[in-house]
Amino acid sequence: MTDFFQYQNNYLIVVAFLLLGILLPVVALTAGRFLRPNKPTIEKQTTYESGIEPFHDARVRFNVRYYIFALMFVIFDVETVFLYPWAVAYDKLGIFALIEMLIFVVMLLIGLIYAWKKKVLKWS
Amino acid sequence: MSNIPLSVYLVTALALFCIGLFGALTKRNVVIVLICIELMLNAANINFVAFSKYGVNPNITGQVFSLFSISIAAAEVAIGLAILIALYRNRSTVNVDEVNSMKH
Amino acid sequence: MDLETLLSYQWGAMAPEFVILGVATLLSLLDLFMSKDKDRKKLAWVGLGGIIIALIFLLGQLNDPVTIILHETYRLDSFAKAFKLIFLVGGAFVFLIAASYEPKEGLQDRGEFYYLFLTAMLGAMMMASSADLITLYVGLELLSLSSYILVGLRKKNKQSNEAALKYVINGGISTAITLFGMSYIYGLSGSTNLYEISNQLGGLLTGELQYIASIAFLMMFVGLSFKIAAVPFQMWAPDVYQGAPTPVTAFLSVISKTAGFVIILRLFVVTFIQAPGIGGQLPLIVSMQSYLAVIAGVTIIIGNTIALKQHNMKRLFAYSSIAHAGYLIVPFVAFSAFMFESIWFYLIAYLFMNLGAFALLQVMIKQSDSEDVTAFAGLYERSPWLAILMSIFILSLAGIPGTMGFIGKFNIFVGILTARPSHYMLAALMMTGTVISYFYYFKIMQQMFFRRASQVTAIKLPVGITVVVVLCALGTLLFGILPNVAMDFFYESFNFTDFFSQ
Amino acid sequence: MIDSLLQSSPTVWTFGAFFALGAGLLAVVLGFVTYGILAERKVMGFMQARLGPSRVGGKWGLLQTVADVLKLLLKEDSIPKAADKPLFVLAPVLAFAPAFMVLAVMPFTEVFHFADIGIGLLYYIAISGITTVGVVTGGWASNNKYALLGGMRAAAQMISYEIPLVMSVIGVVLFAGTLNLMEIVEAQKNVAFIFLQPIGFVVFFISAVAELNRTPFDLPEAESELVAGFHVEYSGFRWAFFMLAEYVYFFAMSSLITVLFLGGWNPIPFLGFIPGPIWFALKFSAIVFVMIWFRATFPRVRADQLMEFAWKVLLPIALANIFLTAIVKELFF
Amino acid sequence: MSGMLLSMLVFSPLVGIVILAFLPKNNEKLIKIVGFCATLLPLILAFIIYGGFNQAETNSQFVESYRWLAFGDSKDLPIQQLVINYELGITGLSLVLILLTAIVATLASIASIHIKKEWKGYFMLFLLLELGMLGVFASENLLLFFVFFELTLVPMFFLIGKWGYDDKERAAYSFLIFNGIGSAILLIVFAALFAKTGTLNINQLVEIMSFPDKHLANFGISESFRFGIATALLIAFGVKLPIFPLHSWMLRVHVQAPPAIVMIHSGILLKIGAYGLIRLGIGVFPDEFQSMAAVLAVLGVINLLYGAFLALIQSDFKMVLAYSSISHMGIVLIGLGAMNSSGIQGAIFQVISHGLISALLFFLIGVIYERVGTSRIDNLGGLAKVMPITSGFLLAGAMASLGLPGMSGFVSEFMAFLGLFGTMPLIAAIGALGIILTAAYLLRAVLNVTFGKTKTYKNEIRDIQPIEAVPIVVLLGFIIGIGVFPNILSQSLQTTLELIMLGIGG
Repeated sequence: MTDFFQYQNNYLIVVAFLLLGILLPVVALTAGRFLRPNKPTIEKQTTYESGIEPFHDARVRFNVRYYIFALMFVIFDVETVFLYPWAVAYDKLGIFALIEMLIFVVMLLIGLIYAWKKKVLKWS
Repeated sequence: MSNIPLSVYLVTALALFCIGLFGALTKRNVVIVLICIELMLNAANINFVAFSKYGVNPNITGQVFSLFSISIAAAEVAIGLAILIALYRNRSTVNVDEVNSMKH
Repeated sequence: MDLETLLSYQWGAMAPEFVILGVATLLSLLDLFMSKDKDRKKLAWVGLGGIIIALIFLLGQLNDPVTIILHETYRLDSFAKAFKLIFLVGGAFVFLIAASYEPKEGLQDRGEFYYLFLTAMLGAMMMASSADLITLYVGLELLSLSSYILVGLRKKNKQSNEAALKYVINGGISTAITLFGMSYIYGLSGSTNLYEISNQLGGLLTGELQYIASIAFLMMFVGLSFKIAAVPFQMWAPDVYQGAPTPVTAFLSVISKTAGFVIILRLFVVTFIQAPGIGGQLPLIVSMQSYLAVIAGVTIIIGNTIALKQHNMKRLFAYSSIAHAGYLIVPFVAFSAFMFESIWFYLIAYLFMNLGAFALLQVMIKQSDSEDVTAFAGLYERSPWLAILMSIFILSLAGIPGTMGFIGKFNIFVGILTARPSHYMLAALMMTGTVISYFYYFKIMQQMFFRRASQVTAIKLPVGITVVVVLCALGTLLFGILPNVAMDFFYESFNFTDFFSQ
Repeated sequence: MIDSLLQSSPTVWTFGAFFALGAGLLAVVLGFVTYGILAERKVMGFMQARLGPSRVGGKWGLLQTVADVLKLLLKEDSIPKAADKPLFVLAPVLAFAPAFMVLAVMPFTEVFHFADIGIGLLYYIAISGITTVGVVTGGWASNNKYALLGGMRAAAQMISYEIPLVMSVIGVVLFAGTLNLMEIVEAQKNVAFIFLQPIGFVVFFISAVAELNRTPFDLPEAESELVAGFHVEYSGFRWAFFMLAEYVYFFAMSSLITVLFLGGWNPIPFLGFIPGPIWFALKFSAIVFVMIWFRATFPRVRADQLMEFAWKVLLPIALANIFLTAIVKELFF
Repeated sequence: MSGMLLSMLVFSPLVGIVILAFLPKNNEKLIKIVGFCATLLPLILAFIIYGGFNQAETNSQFVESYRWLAFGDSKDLPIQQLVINYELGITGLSLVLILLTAIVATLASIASIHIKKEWKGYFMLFLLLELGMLGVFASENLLLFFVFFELTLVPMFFLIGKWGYDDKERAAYSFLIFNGIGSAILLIVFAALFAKTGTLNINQLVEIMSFPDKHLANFGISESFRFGIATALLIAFGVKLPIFPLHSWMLRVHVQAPPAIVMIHSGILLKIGAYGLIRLGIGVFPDEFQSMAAVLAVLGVINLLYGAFLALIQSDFKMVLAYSSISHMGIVLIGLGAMNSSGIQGAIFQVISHGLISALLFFLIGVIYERVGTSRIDNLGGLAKVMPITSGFLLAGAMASLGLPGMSGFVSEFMAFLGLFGTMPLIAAIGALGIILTAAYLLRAVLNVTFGKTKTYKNEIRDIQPIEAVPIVVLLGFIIGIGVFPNILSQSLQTTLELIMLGIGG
C-alpha cells in the first residue's frame, strides 16, 4: 500500500507545484493592481512599431519555414519515444536491440539527410 | 491496489473519442479536424494504457502499442499538415468545405 | 536476447520484405545524391528490379512450411505468400505504369514518387505476414501514410492537393476508429497476438463482454472499410482517384484495396473465429453477418448506381472499384469454405483488369488532356488494338464470360451458395449490381467503338505500358478461359489450413 | 521528512504539507533569482572591468534586484488595444508555471527532494516544452509584428534545440538504466557521467544554453534585431514574469545538468567529508557561473547559423553519441 | 480426331476470325467472300455430325469432357470437391438447332452484302456470334452453356450498335440490359444448382432431380427450392423468348439492327430461350413445369393474341414482323403448356420453322429496305410491279408464316394446338383466335406492300439479284420440305421427345 501511496503522493506534489506556479503570478499580479497606477491613454495602448503608426494586422502570413521546422520537430521528437524505453531497458535487451536501434536510427538519419538535401534545414 | 476503477478510464476515453469524432466530422477548419483526429487516437491510447494496467490480463503490451500509435499519429499529423500547407499555397484556404473543386 | 537467439531466427522468411526495404532505402539515397539534372526515370527500373528480386525470393519460399519468427509477430504462411504474390505482381505493374507517367505540369519529386510506392508495398506485405495487432497496425499505417503523400505528390495541382487532404482526413478518422476497436480487443484479451487473442476470446467471453466484442468488431470493420473503399468510408474514393496521379490511382485501387482485404481477413478471421457472439450460440463472426451483409449490399448498390452518372473516367473507375469492394466483401460475409480462394482469385482478376485499364487510361488522358469519357471516343478507329485490349478489361470488369472477372464472380457465387445458410439475397444483389454496371462499362465501349474520333493519329504506347497492358490482357483471358491454371496453382502451392495453426 | 510524508496516505493534510514545502522551495528559487541576477551583473561587471550594481544595499548592491522588483511592481501595466486580452494575460502564466513545475522532480540532495517519479527525466522534458507555448502565445497575443516574429523565432529555436537536448540525454539513460533522476544520481556514485558522456555533455550543455535563450543563442530577445522579442508589448509585472520564468528555468536547467552529468550531491573522491548539499551547491554554482561567463564572452550567432547548427551539427552528433554509448556499453560493461 | 468433332464445330468460326484479322481493312469484296466462306466451315462440320448422328441412341452423342474448373481441391480440407468440366454433347434437339444455326448463319452472311462499313469488324463479330450460338446448343454443362450464352451478347451489342439504323445505340443497350438481367438470373440459378448438387452436367442434373424427394432433401434441395429455380428459369428464358411483359427490347432490336443480324436474332437467338425452356426447364424440372403448365399456356395465348393484335395496327413492316415473332413464340409456349407429346413436338417444330420463316421474311424486308430506303407500309405499295420476284417470295413467306398447309408453319401450329386442346381446351380455343388474326395482319401488310397503290419511287428499283435469291430459295426449300415431310425433323427429335415425355410422365 505504501508503494501506491508514494505513487499518488508524488503526483500530488506535482499538482501542488502546478498550483503554486499558477498562484504566484495570479497573486502577484492581483496584488500589483492595488499598487500600480492605471491611467490608460490611446498612445499608451497603441502597438509599438518603432515609432511609426502601426499598419495592418500583425497576424500576417509568415514564412512557411516555421511550419516546416515544427513538422520536423514533431517527427524527430516523437521518434525519441522509442529511444527512451530502449535506453532504459538496454541492459536486458542486449545486442539484438542494439542492431534494431541501429537500423531505426539509420532510417532517422536518412530522414535527416533527406531534409538536409532538400534544403529544409536552411534558414533565410 | 487500485481505487480508480477501470470503467472511469474507459468512459473518459469513450467521451474523448466521441468528442473527437464529432469534431472531425463537423468542423470546417482542417487544423481543428486534425486535432480532433489526434483526440480520437489518444482516446484509444488511454484505453490501451488503462487496459495494460487494469485489464483482465495486465501486461506491458498495451503501453507498447500506445507508444507505436503515438508516433504513428505524429507522422500522420505531420503529413496532414504538410498537405495542408501545399493546399494553402494553391488555394489560400484551410476550410474543408471550400475544398470541393471535384464535384462531378 | 543475445546473438544466438538472433541468429536462430529464420530471417530468410523475411527476405522479400528486406529486399523491398533495401531497395526503397537505396532509391531514396540515390535520389538524394544524384545530380539534379539527371533523369530520375531510371530509378523506376531500379525499383522494378527490386520488386522482381523480391518476387523471386517469394516464389522460392512457396513450398516452405509455416515459419513463425520474432516472438510470433511475424508468420509466413500460405495466406501471407498468396497475398504477397498479388502485392508484388501488382507492384511490378504499377512501377511499369509509373515509369512512363508524365503529368502535364511535370513531376518534381519523381524520386519520392518511386520509393514511396515501395514503402507502401512494404506496409502491405507486413500486414500480410503479421500476426500481431501492433505490427498489423504499423503495416496499415505505413501503407496509408505513404499513399497519402503519393496522392498529393502533384504539389502544384489543386485537385491533387484536395485529394490528398481528403484522403488524410478520412484516413485519419478511420484509423482512429480502427485503433479504438483494437484497444477494446486488447482489453478483452490482454494480448496483441492474434492467436492468443483468439484463444482468450474463445474462452472468456461472457455476458456483456460479448457486446463489447461485437462493438469492437464493428468499429474495426468500419474503420478498415476505408482501405477497401466500402461503405461507410467510400466517400474519399472518387475525389482521391480523380486527384491522384494515375499510377497512384491504380495502386490505390488494386494494391491498397488488396491490403485492406488482407488485414480484414487476418484480423477478423483469426481473432473472432472462436469468440462467441451475442447470446453465445453462434460464433461472433457469424452473428455479425447481417450487418456485414448490409454493408456489402449498400456498397454494391451505391458504387454501381452513382457510377452511372460519372463522366470523368477516374471517378467512374472509383465508383466501379467501390462496387468491386462490395463484391469482394460478399464471400467474407458468407464466410464460406471457399472464402480465401474466391477472394484471392477475384483480387488477381481485379489486379489484371484494373491495372490494364488504368495503364490505358493514363495513355488516353495524356493523349487528349482530358479525363472525360470522351477521351476514348473513336479509339477503335485510331488504334484498333488498344480498343480491343481496353474492351477485354472492361468486359472482365463487367463480368462477361471468357474473362477472369466472370470466373471470379462465379467463384464467389458458388462460395456463398454452398455456405450454410445460402445467401441468395447477396447473390441477387451482386447480380443486380453487375447488370447495372453494364450501363457504365458499355458507355466506354460505346465511346470507343461507336463514336468518331476527334483526332485520327494512332496512339503510341510507351514500352512499360505495352508490357503491362499485354500481360494484363493475357492474364485476364488465360485465367478466364482456363481458370484452373490459377486454381490448381493455388491449391498446389498454398494450404490455407495453416492459417489457423499456431 | 519528505520520505515519510510520501509514504503516508494521501490526504488534504499531506497535500497542505507538500504545498507548504513547495512554497518554501519557491521562496528559495525566488531568492536564487534575486541574487542570480545580481551575481550575473556583478560577474559580468568584473569581467568587463567595471563595478556592476553598487549603490542599493551597500557596497555590493545587495538590494539592487529587490529594488528592481519593487519598481516593476509599481509600474503601470498597459495592455495594447489590439492585443488578444485573455491570451495576453495567460501567456506569462503559461511561461512561468512549467518552469516552476519541473522543479517538482529535481533531487537536490538525498534527503531534500520532492516527487520521486520513475520517469522524472521524461517529466522534466515534457513539462519544460510547455514554456514554448507560453512564449508563442505572448508573441501572438500582442498583435505586434516584432513580438510575433520574436515569438515564432523563439519557438523555432526552442523546438530545434529540444531535439539534440533530448537525444543527448539518452547516453546518460543508457548508463543509468533508468529515467528516475534520483537513481541517475546514485548511478554516479563512482564516476560522474560527464566523464563517461563527454560528447553528450557538450551537446546537452550547448542545447541547454539555447533552450534558455541565453547568449550566444539569445536571438529571440535580441534587442538590436527585434526590439525586445516576443515580450515587447509587456510591461510592469507581466514582463517580470517572463524574466522570472527565464531565470527559474535557468535554475532548473543548471540543477538538471548537475544531476545528470555532475553527479548531483555525490562528492568528488576523497572529499566525502563535505556534505552532499554543499557539493550540489558547488556544482550548481559552477554551471551557473559558466553560463554567465558565456554571456560575457561569446558574440551572438546569426539566425541561420543558429538553426542550422542545431540540425546539422548537434543532432547528428547526438545520434552518433547514442551509438557510441551503446557500443561502449556493450563492449566494456 | 472424331472425338473432338463437336469442339471443332463450335470453334470453327475462329478460323475465319483469325484469317479476317490479317486481311487488309479496306478490301470490301475479299472480306465479304472470306466472311461467307468462313460460315461454310461450320456448315460442313454440322452436316458431317448430322451424318454421324445415331438417331436411335437416347444418350448424348459426340460427348467430350475435360476438367475445366475445380473448387476446394485442397488436400486437407474436408470439402466435397466441386468440379465443372468442359462438356460438349448433342441430342436430337440440339443437333437440329445446330443445323439451323449453321444454315441461317451462312445465309445471313450472304445477306450481309448490304453492310456498308467496316466489314472486317462486322464479320469478325458475326463469326464470334456464330461461335456463341453453336456453343450454346452443343454445351452439356450449364456453366459452359452460360459462357456461350453470354458470348452472344457482346457481339450482338456491337453488331446492333454499330451497324444498325438510326436509333441503334438505344436498341443495343436495351438488348444488353434485358438479356443481362436474364443471364444474371440464369447465373444465380446455375450457381445455386451447382452449390447444391455439385455438378452442372445437364444429364447428371436430370438424373439427380429425378431422385425421390427424401433423397433430394439430403442435398439441401427442397421442393420450394426446385420451384424457385424453375420459376427463375422461366423468367430468364422468358426474356430471351420473349414472353409478353418482357418483350420491349426485342422490338427495338428487330427494327434497328441490320437485316442480316435480325435474321440471326429472330432465327436463332430467340430460339435459345425456347431451347433453354425445353432442355433445362422441362428437361430437368419436369414436375415443376408440369405444375406451371397452365401458366405457360396462358402466357402463350397472351403472347399470341397480344402480338397479333399489335401487329395488325403497325405501320412499319419491320414492326409487323417483330410482333409476329412475339405472336409465334406464343405458339411455342402453348405447345409447351400442353405438356403432352404432340404439344411439345409442336413447340419444337415451331422453334425450327419460325427460325426459318422469320429469317426469310427479315431477309426479304432487308432487301426491300435496301432498295427503297423505307420499310413503312404507307410508303411502300405496288412492289409487285417493280419487284415482281421479290414480291412473290414475300407472299410465299407470309403464307408460310400464317401456317398454310404444306408449309412448316402449319405442322407446328397444328400440333401445338392439338396438344393443348387435349389438356386445356378452353384456353386453346381462345388461342385459336390468334391464328385468324395472324392471317389478317400478315395479309394486310403483305398485300398492301405488293399490290397496294403504286408509289412513286425516287430511284430506279432493281429486282432481286441472283446471289440474294440463294438464301430465299434455300429457306423456302426447307420450309416446304418440313411442311411436306415433317418426318425429316421428327426422326431426329424422336429420342429427345421420348426423354422429355419420360420426365413429365406423359
